[in-house]
Parts: sequence; structure tokens; C-alpha cells
Amino acid sequence: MHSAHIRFKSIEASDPQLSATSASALAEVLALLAAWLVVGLAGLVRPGSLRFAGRTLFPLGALVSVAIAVVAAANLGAAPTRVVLPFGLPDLPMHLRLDPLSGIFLVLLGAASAGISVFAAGYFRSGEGTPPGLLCFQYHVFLASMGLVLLADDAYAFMIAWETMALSSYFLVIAQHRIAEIRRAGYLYLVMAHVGALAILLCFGVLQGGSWQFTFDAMRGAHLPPAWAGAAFLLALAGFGAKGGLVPLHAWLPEAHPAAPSPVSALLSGVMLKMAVYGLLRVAFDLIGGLPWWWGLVPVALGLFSALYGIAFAAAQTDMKRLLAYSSIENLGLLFTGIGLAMVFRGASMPTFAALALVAVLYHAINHAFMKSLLFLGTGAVLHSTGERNLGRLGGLIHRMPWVAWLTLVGALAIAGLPPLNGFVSEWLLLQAFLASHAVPYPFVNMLLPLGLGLVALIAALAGYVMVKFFGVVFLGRAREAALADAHDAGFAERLGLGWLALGCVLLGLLPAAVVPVLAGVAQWLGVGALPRPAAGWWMLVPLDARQASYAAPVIAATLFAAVAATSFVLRLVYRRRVRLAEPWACGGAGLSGRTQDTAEGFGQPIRHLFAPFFAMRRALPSPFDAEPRYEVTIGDRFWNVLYAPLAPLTDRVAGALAALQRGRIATFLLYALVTLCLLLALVLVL
Amino acid sequence: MTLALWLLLGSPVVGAATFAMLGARPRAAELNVAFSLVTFAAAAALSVRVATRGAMSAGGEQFFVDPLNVFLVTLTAFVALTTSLFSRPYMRIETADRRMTPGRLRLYHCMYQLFIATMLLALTTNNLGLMWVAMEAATLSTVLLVALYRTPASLAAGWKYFVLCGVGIAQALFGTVLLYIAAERALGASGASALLWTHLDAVKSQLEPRVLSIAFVFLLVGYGTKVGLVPLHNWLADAHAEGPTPISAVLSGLLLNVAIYAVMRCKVLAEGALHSAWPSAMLMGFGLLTVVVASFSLWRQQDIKRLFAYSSIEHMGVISFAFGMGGPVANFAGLLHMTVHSLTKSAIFFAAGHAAQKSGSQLMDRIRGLVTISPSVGWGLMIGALAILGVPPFGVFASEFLILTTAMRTEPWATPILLISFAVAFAAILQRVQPMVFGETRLRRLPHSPALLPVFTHLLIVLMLGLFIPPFLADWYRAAAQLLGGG
Amino acid sequence: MRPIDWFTQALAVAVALAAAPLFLGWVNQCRAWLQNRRAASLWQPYLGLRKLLHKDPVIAREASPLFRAAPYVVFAAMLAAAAVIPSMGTRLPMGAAADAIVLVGLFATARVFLALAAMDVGTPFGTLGARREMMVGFLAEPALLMVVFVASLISATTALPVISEHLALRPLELSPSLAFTGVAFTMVLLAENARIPIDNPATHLELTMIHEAMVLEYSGRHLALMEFAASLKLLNYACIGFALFLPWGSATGRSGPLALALALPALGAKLALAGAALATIETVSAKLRVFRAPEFLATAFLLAVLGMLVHLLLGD
Amino acid sequence: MIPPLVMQLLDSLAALLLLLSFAMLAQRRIVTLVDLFALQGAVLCAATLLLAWRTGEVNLYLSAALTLSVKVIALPRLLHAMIRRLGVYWDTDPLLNISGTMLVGVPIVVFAFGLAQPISALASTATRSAIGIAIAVILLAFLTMITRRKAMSQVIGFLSMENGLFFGAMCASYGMPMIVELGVALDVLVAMLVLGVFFFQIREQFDSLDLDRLESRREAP
Repeated sequence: MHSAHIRFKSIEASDPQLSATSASALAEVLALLAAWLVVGLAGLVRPGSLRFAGRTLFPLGALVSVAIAVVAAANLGAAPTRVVLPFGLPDLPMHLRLDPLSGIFLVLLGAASAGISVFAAGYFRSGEGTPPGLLCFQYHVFLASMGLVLLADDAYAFMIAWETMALSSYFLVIAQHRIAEIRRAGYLYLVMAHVGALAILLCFGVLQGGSWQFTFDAMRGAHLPPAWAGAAFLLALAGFGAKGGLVPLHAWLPEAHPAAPSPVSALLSGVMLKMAVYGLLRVAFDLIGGLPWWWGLVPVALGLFSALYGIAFAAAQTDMKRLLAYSSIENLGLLFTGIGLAMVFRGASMPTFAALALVAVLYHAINHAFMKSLLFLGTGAVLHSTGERNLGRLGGLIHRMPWVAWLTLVGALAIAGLPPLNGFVSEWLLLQAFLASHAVPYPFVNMLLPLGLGLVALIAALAGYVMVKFFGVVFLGRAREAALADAHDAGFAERLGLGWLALGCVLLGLLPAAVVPVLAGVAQWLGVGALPRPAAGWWMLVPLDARQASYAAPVIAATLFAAVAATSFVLRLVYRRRVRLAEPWACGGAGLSGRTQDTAEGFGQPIRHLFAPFFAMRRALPSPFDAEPRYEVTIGDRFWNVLYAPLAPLTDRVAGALAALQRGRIATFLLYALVTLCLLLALVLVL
Repeated sequence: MTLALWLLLGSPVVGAATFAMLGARPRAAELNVAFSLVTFAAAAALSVRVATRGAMSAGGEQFFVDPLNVFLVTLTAFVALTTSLFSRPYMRIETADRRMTPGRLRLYHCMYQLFIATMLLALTTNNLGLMWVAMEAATLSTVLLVALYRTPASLAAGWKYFVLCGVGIAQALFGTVLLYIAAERALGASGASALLWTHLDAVKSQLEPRVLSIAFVFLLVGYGTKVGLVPLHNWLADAHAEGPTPISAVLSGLLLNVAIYAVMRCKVLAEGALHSAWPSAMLMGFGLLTVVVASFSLWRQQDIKRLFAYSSIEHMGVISFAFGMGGPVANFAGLLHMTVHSLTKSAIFFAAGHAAQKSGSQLMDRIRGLVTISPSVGWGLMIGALAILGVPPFGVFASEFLILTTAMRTEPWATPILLISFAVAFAAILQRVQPMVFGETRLRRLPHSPALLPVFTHLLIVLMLGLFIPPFLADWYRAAAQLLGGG
Repeated sequence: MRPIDWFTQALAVAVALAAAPLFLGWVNQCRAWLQNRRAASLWQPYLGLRKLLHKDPVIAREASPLFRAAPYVVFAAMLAAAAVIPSMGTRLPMGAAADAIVLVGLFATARVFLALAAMDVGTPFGTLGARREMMVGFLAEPALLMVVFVASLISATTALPVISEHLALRPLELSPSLAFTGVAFTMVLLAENARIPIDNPATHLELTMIHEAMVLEYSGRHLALMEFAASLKLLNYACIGFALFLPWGSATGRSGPLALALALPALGAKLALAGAALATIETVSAKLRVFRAPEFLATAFLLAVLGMLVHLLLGD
Repeated sequence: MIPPLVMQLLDSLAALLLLLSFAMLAQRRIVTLVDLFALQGAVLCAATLLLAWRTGEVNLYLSAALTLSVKVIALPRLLHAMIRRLGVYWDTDPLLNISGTMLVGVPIVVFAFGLAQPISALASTATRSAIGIAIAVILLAFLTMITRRKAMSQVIGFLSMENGLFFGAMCASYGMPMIVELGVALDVLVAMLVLGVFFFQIREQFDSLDLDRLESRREAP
């Protein structure tokens, strides 16, 4: 390993990329990460003070976020730049590197966390649980560690950053640690994160390919036999899949995300899950060499399955944050699918489409960062003003908290994949990529992959269903509880945060033609392939060829707007009729109440019906003779029952068996000693 | 410069004598700190001397200081110092709780210093016979401390400790005798010089292999009992659980290290004589078995100190496995692991001790929600537990990273076993620690403010070692790893 | 883009606006005939709209601004859709702005807003209708997409005008994949436009209705917009069907005004035919229970998938 | 150099040691056990003296003196005192019955002799043939500790193990270096003192020294 250092130094010396400007970019990013740490440490100065943390520190953190996004965005085109810091192991100093791939995710991190931090500035209340200053510390350590994950260029630094990320987020998740199920969620989260990390460590162990140097450069240089490359990829998929909620490694996700305070849920779902995507991209497209193409089918299959699984469960949820968590599983599934698709295309030497799939992945990653953060923050605002997470007890909040409602609507429509918002763009790109999959030169595969089109379409449509349920039940209709009457709208900082993210959704939706070339640049740098870029102007997105497919979001938006404007103008001009208010139609029966509406369970019923095999469902149906009929349904996760539930008893049984070894009287232990002695002596004699 | 050595060995002995004579004076605790401070100063001076001018021997070659043991000496002296700092308020609280009487306090201080003295002697002596004597003395000096509280459980624990370790150490003595025989044959010179490690090391290749192999078995079983290798480990959990917490801390943090050190000295000789790697293989086998058994045993523990005692056993297994693999990287990792383990584990015991005092019980079900009543203890326990579980960015991860990667290279078959054990240990300990640290609480405030400076000093050092190992320390480890050879 | 293309574009939108209620009227007329009823006038839908527009809109007290905005959004979406469907000419300037996927997206937008508006007032029927509409939608949408994808696999593009041009200009041949997808498309069309067997546009029996349940709270100009949007939707679907399965007769390539002049009557003829066919289907088939709707749509989805597989297999 | 008569004498003394260990293995009465231990010490001492006289090693004289003072005089007195104070005279029903223990003892002796072969081959001393006996004594003492219930008898077993060690050291290399011998003897003495303290503490807690009462805390079920 010592030679690794030397070897690396030589690279440093001979590295032509080390131009002054871009090297300073890496330095700036590092300085900004350090600034995050400083902000966090400042929180420890006065742990109890909410004003200090809220009014001063979180906004500062948001500024740093913006700065990071700007710096990273400004240097996306620049060549990779490296720095070796004298940290880490003596023979493996900390290698850091800023390249377009990490750059684009840094932009994501900065842009999304800016909005979240601003929201957080107004969100945290003092009271039970972790004091605000400490929260601020953990929060900014979390951010900084994610930044470091993106910059790390050797296995040790990566593992350090990766686990620090898990650790800090764990403490954030259990901020409300007095609630038992929150503790349980945190426990599950940390254990699975650690196991996943072990898998990643193993993956690196395989990747170094006999060089026994754990810098990423050594891994890039290593030539693995296909079998080992496959093993490394599977380990990476397991490790990063566990972080990204890839079914069946998703068990922690729907527990931990709802448990956390909403800004943290937003960070987890919106940003941290993307670190898993980054990791898999880094391994699959940068570090592994000589990976057979068909390994790409694994993430495609798993991704599509978990996307369908996630969205089906989301439709069946009755807790708004769990619903969003499952929707995250869906989106991450789509991302993994895209990654796999890109791998297959690359293997099939269809570089253009590989690049297209990769662009779709990156785009969707950024989109999801904005949409899901927005939605989680929206639920956070609702949670604050109503203290209620259960969809069955919400409703009609659009009257009480219009700001939150309308801004959340943007996110809901976006994640439902409706034009002209951003969710649609990435789905469009993904579908375009899938459309080419019939051309891969492998039998069966070229039949199977196009079916993915149908699945993706189904998943997108289901996402629409889920979002209608989410928004409709929470914000529309009548209040299902009297207590909701005194719900209040979000404060200024929270509106600002929501607004920032909503703006992101809109802009990303309207200007894909400006974003896609940048992402294509990243894909090209990764050596996946290049997109032909015909001159189409800022308003027209033409990924491949003008005749093949094109999408002009601004035009569509303008058309819609014009149509609305014209219609309303004409109608008001020609038939000016005043609107009268009245009671709604109640079939002539007694008046309606919040109770007479359809419930969340009811709204999810068709999905439960259709995807019954997914659910471990227990239902208690009322009989017609019940004095007070009750209908109860609980949705269980089959994977949990099959894969996770048995683990603890198993371990316990083994522990019990071993406990016998430590039980008994001293004579027994002496006997162990004598037997050990004699056995070893006998062993020696025969040797 | 030998002065430093005499000071190092002398100050604890004098300390012990003083406490024996003075008895329990009001300022005894401060005096205890003072003696430990002197010891640590001497150790520091000694280490500087070795770092600058290499190995040295003194007292007619009876004493010998090389990078390997001087680093352990410094560690021992340092932890001894911090522990004495911790024990001051801890014992105050114990006295306030009527668990400590002046008589017991006197015994405690006296034996504490004596214990430190024996360990330092075991580390610095060049004479394997003396090393044995010192190891035995270390047992004897702690037996009564383990049984200090005179409760049935503590007496049982002390008795168990006495018998098992006594018998074990007896095997080591016979091993030493055999070594002596072989040495006499090789050196020709009869008498005192035949057990001097430096001389043996010089001629180790001529030592008679069969005898050496038998000798090594006896020594391994003997000192291995003190290391706590499965299945010789049954004294360890009870001894840690029943003694006063400072003793648990030094037992776990220091005594185990010294025992490992003894094993390694013998292993070097045996391997040199045998020209074969089976001593390493034996060490690896023991290590792996220990890791697996200990990590699964963690699952069912009820008593906080027993829990972390088993975690100590697990880490001893890891260390033996590392040394078993041998080679520069693995030895480096093993030494690093010894350091971070003793620092982290003693810190954990400090925190756990206060936690137990708060709840008035060592049963983990009784300890709840530490952070709410006293954040520093709670966070100390939490961070310590995470550190000992090998979560980055703490130093334990650094060594485990090196050990795992080396294992992938040299013993691929062992890697999954280690990983599974680590995962189980992680789940088991976190499952216990989380509810103790977080959640609702019924704990009381302490009569005296707890001492958490030692806890966080240790944890900070461990954190630092995870992120950055100072060059001089690294060179030090490298030199020591060179001495251990193998691989 | 030539001026004539812009003219085609304008004409397409204008014709759509004009023809939508007419087409609905025609379908109703055919149905009446087939069911031996005296048919209402062909212009009945216009009269209905006019009547509604002259009424005061009455809105529930619980309604939020979203409730008022929804009709405009839905209508606008349908209008935009009409603008990108090559009903008469394939050289639409808007055609490049939105391909088939975007078109489906526009329909989805309309559906989502309709459902949200239905949930807004918080009446049982509104929510019930919204749920059923979404249930129909999330199955119909992928089916429609698959239909489109088969066509776009055949013509290697997702731009609807290009597809239809390609299909129009290629030598006439019997393609089984298109046959499969044709059937699938028809089923989707029935489901999406609240026709029998999924829904009954004529009924107001609350327990069975879907679309009507959603617009139950609307009145006046809002209801008029909703109705108009519904008829536009029907027309749009019909035109998509023509573009995919009867592309002949519409102006393709760089053809001039003459072709356009011919395309108009062609469209009329197709519409007449389609209306009659639709009426026939509705008359001969019975309405399914709501629970059966998923099976119906799953069949449509399956047919579309089969169509794709057949295409991949035979490469026709 | 050593006349055969002395050799035979030494060997017979060694045999006597072995016999004594077996006797201790069989003995139920603790007082007798102590006497046997003292006797063993005496035999050891005699052997040492004999060897010292023939080889003229000063070390051995000292070692013999140590053995005499510590193992023949001091310890047995101490033990007797304890027995009297604590009133534990019998160690009835051992964990493994006497005959069974004997049967186990035999293969252990065989194993010990086998183990001694290479060592004797190496050792340069006249008495090297007796090393096997030393190992046998050690292992038999081990067995004694395993089979007994009472703490007292375990301690005696422990001490006779030390005897075996000394004997081994003596006949393998005419005794360890002086400093070590002294250290060991010191340790043994201290151990005895510690034990004394222990027994009386245990006495306070339990009404006998029955190890069943000292069962370790059970692992959590």
C-alpha cells in the first residue's frame, strides 16, 4: 500500500489537468464544505437557542448550499481535478477529486439543500427531542458528509464520508427519540446502512483487482476478469441498493423517512438517496472495467419491480409521509432501471442511446430531488399546523393554508409526470431511451426490454393516481376533523423554501433544452456516449433527431396559458354572469360533513384490489349485525415477513446455543482449558 | 535515560506502598492521580528516547525497551492516568452511595498502583520468566479488586478469575520452562541469560522446533487465558462486570493488551524456531472463533458491563486474527486496533459506570434515556459504542478496514465470517445502547458531577486516529510491526 | 414552416372546436336511430352549451379556487391536444412541440385536474367519481401509450404527424400488430370518453356513473366548459385513431392547399364513419360493473402489448 | 557422572510423586489432601536436595530451601489453619466418581509421557527421563481441580500443579534462574494470602466453600 502513495504522487506530477482555475474550484468546494461544518459547530455553541439556530445558522447554511451549487455548476465543463490531503491512513492519504459526475451531483446537493435549509430555518420548534443547536450540527455534518461522498477518490475516504452520512442522518432521524417507533425506525435504518456499507467495502476490496491500492485510480487501472467484475457489481448494487431503497433492501426506507423531522425527510429522500445513485454510477461507469453487458439487466429488472412495488404500496398508504416514502422507492426504482438500461446500451455499443438513458437518469435524479423535497416539506408544514400525519384525519387544508397547498400542488403535479412540469421531462427521456431497446442485438432481451415501456407507462400513470390521492385527501374536500379549523399557513421562511423548490420544478420543466446538453456533457465525459445536438434553440428539446422526437415545453406551457386566458377572457366578455354560492348537492339527504367523504383507504382500494399479491393484507370486515360496525385493514410488507422478521430469532437461537458454552461451574471451564490444551498438544505432536 | 525507566517502574510501586501505609486519606484520590501522572511523564520521556535513539536495555539486560513495548507502555501509562482521573469522582459517588468504605478505598488505591506496576514490569522486562511473574502478579493484584464489593456475585467472579487465570498462567510457566530448556541448549550459557528475550530472539532459528512447538502451546493456552480467547474466556465477563468500573476499564483496556503482548513475544520466538506458520494459523483460528462466539454472545446480554466485556473479547479476537495474519499491514492494523480499542473501551466503561450509578443498576433495562437527564454521559456512551462498533470516522474503523482488506487478500475465506460477526455485533450492541441513551428516562441526578473529560479525551483521540494518524505514530507502528514479523 | 402550415394549424384547431359538439351530436343521433328513438337534432350539443353559458354558475361554498380553475385547465389541455393531432395535415408547426407522449401527458393533465376538482367540494359522489376516473385512467393511459409506441416502433419516431405520414405513405399492407393495437385503441377510446361499456354518458344514476359524478357540482359556464372539453376529448381520440389507423386522405408532405381542401371532407367522412361505429358498439354492448372495468382495460393493455410483441417478432 | 544408585533413587522419588498425585486424585478427606500435598512437597524437596548434592548446583540448594519452607511448612500450616477455621473437612461426592477419575488419569499419564519424549531428547540433564512424570503431575493436578467441588480442594490441586512445574523445571534444567524461582515462590505465597482473604470473605457470604454456591451468574436464558 505504501507504494500506492508514491505511485499516486507520480500521477499528480504528470497530471496535465491540474490547471489553476479548476484546481481552485475543488478548493472552493472544500472550503464551502468546511463552512458547513463551521456553521454546524456554531450550533453547538448555544445548543438550546432556537433563535440562533433558526434565524442565523440555517440561513447561513442555505447560502453555503447556493454557493456550492454555483461553484459546481460553473465548473461542470472543467477537466477533473485532484487533491491529496494528508488525512486518512498513513499509506492511503485522502484523495479528493472533482469531476463532472461529482459536479452534477454537487449541483443537486446544493440546489436542493438550499431550499430545505431555508425551510428548516422556520421549521424547527424547541421542545421534546434533540435541542435545535445539536440538530443544526447534525444537519450540517450530514450535508458536508454528502459533499465529501461526492468528492472522495479513494475507498477509505469514501467509506468515511459514506458512514458519516449514515450516522449523522441516523441521529437526525431519531431527533424525536422519545417515541418508540421512531427509535425502532432509526435502529433499523442504521443497521441496514451499516450492512450496506460492509457490502460496499467488499465491493472495493474486489475492485482493486490485486493491486491492493484502494485509490479509485488504481481501481480504474485494474483489469478484472468478468466473473469478478460481476461480483463487484452485484456487491455495489447490494450496497447502494440498500441505501437507495431497492426492493427487497427497502425495508428501512418507509420507516425512517416518516420518522424524521420533515426537512430531514426531505434531505433523506431528495438528496441522500441520490448518493446511492451516484455511487452506483461511479462504480458501474467509472471504476469497473470489463463488465459483461447483461449485468445491466439486473438493475433494470430490480428497478422496474421496486418501482411498481413502491408505487403500489404508496397508493395503499394512509400516512402521508409513508406514502411519499414509498413513492421515493418508486422513483429510485426508475433511476436504477435507467442505469441498467444505459449499461445494456453501452454493452450493445449503442452509445447514443446509452447516453440518452444516462441523461434521463441524471435528469430524473435532479427532478426528484426538487419534487420530493418539496412534497416532504409540504407535509412538514401540514404536520406542524395540524399535528396530524394520518390522511384519514386531514382534508380541506387548501382553505386554511393556501400557500402550502398551491406550492405542494406544483410538486404533486410534477411528480405525477404531467407536462409542462419537470417530472414529465425525465419520464419522457426514459421512455425515449426504452423505445430504442428493441434494437439491442441480443435475442429475448430485445423482446423483453420493450415491455419495460409498458411498465414505465403503468408506473407513471399510477404515480398520477397516488398524487391525486395525496393532494386531494390532504388539501381538498372538507376537513375530516374539527381541529383542522385552526390550522395556520406556513411562515415566511417555510414559504420561501417551498417556493424555491417549486420554482426549481417549474424551471426544470420549462427549460429541458438548456439542461439536457449539460447532462449529456457529463454522460459524454463518462465515456458512455454522446448525444447528437442539432441546433434546436433553447425552447426545443431534441435529444436525438428532429424527426424522431422533440418536445418544446415552453410552447406547450404557452399554449395552455394562452388557451386558459383566451377562454376565460371570452367567457367573461360574452357572458358576464355572477357566480352564486350554495350548498353542494347531497342527493336531497341530510347535509354533508367531513365524514361523508371518501377516505384514503377507499381511494386506495382499487389498487389494493389489483395488486393484491404484493400486499400481506389483514382485513376485519364488519358484519351487518354489528352494533358499531368497524372496518379495519392493515397492509403488511411480504418481504419484511419473509426476509427480515426471521433474522432476529435466528441470531437469538445461535446466541442461545453459544450461551451454553459460557454457563456452568468453574470445573467446566477448567475442563474446557484442559481439553483445549490437550487438543493443541496432540495437534502439535502429529504435525 | 534509564532513570526514566526506574521512575516508570518505581512510581507506581512507591505509590502502592504509600497507600498501603497512609490508608484512606481525604486527598488519596489526588495522590493517586499524581503518581499516575509521574508514571505517564516517565513513559513519555522513555518513548521520546526510543523514538529518537532506538531500542535500549537496562538493569543488566533484565529490562529492555523497543518500539513494540514502549508504545504499549505509553498507552498503559496514559490510560492509567485518565482512569485515575475518572476514578476520583466515581469513587466519591460510590462512597456517597455507601458502596465504598475507607478500608476498601485504601485497598483500591494500593492495588490500583500495584496493578499498573505489574503491567509495566511485564511490558518492560526482558526476562520471560519475570514477565510470567509479573503477569501472575497482575492477576493477584486485581483479584481482590474484582471482589471489592463483597457481594456474592462479585466474590464468585473474583474466585472464578483467580482460579481460571491462575491455572492458565501455570501452563504459561511450564511453557516458559520448556523455552528455558531449549534456550539453554541453544545458548549453551546456563542461568539467567537463557530467558532473556533479546538473546532468545538472536538465536531463535536454532531453538529445537518440537520443544518450541510444545512450549508455544503451553504459552498460548496460558497467556491466551488472560487474553480471553474462546474457550478460555469465561473469567472475563464476570471479572469486568463485578469489579468497580475503573478496574473494568483498565482490565479491558490494558491487561488484555499486555497479555496479547506476551503471546506475541512468544509467537515471534516460536515462529522463528519452527520455520513454519502454524503458530500464526493457531492464532488466526483462535481469533476467528473468538470473534464469532463473542459477537453472537453479545445478543443476549442484560448487564451493561458484561455487554462491553464481551465486546472486548470480540476485539481481542480481531487483534489475534490480525497478528495471526502477520505481515507489515496486518501487524500495523493489529497494533492500531490495540490502541483504539483500549482507548475506546475504557471511555465506554467510564460512561457506562456513570450510567450505572445514575440508574443504581447495571441492568440495561433499568438504564433509559440518558441524554435527557445528562447529555454528556449519554452521548459519551452512544459515540463510544458506535466507535467500538467500527463506524467511521472513528479509529476502530481504520484498523478494521486494514484488517478486512488484508484478510481479503491473504485469507479470503475468513472475510465473510468476520463481516457477518461485525454485522451481528453491530445489531446487538446498537439494539442495547440506543434505548439506554434515548427515550423516556427515570434516572436520578448524581451526588457529584461525573468526570467526562477522560471519556471525551479518549474519544477525540480515537476520532483523530480515524481521520489522521500522525506520522511519528505511524512510523512507530511500522517499526513495531517490523518486530512482530510474520505474514 | 410555410405559411400554409400555419394555416393548417389554425384550421385544425378551428375545425376541432367547431366539430367537437357536432361529432357528439352525430354519435347521439346514430345511437337514437339504432335504439329506435326519435333523435335529437344534430346541433343539440351546441344548444346545450348555449343554454349553460346563459345560466348563473352556482358553486358550492366549500369550493376552492382550484374548483373554478379546473374547467379552464381541462379545456385548455384538450385544445392544446387538438392542436398537435394531425387531423387534416401532417405538417403542423405544433407537431414538433409535442409528440405522442406529450399528447398522452396532456390527457393525463386534464384527467388529474378533473379528478382534483371533483374532490374539491368534498361530496361523496365527487370523490367516488374521481377515484373511478383515476382507476380507469391509470390503466387506460399505459394502454394508449403502448398503442402509440407500436406505431412509433413501426415508423421509428414518436412525433404523431411523422407517424401518420409514414403510415400514410407506406404501401398499403395488412399489419397484424396494427390490428391488435387498433382493437386496443378502440377499447381505450370507449373507456376514456365515458362511453358504454365503462360508463354511460346518458345516465345520472349516481352509483354507476363516473364522469357525470365528477362534474356533478358544476353548473353554468364551468359545466359548459367541461362538456365542451369532453366532446373535444372524444374528437381528439377519434383523430388520433385516424392518424394511426386511417391516415389516408389527410394532407401529407409538402402538399399544398388542394390537399388540405381534400382533407377536410375526408375528415368529415371519417368522423361520420367513426361516430356510427361508436354508436353501434355502444348499442350492442352492455355496461360493465365498475369492478369489471379494470379487466376490460387490462385486456386493452394486453392487446397493445401483444401488438408490440407481434411487431417485434414479425417486424411488419 | 551420577552413580546409578542415586539415579534409581531419583527415579523412584519421581515415581512416588506420580503416586502421590494419584492419591490426591482419589482422596476425599481434605485434611488428608493437605497432608498428601505436604508429602509431595517433601518428596520434591528431597529430590532437589539429592540432585543438588550430586551436581553441586547452588541454585538447587536454594530451590530446595524454598520448597521446604514454602510448600512443606508454610502452606500446609496455612491450609490446616483455614480448614480448622472454616470447618471444611470433607469433599464428598466429587463431580466424577473416584474410579472414573482414575480411569481418566491413566490415559492422561500416557499422553504426558508421549509428550515428554522430544523434551527429554533435548534436555541435557541426567534426570531428563523424569520430565514425563512432571507433566503427568501437572495434568493430574488439573484433573483434580476439575473433579472437585470444594474450593479448598481445588486450591490444593492448584498447588500440586505448581509442584509439578517445579519438578519439571528441576529435572529438565536443574531449576530456573534464581530470580525467577524467587518470583514464582513469592507469587505462590501471595496467592495463598489472597486465598486466605478470599475464603473468609466467601465465608461471610456463604455458609460453606461449596463451589455450587459460587456458580457463575447464568447467561441470560
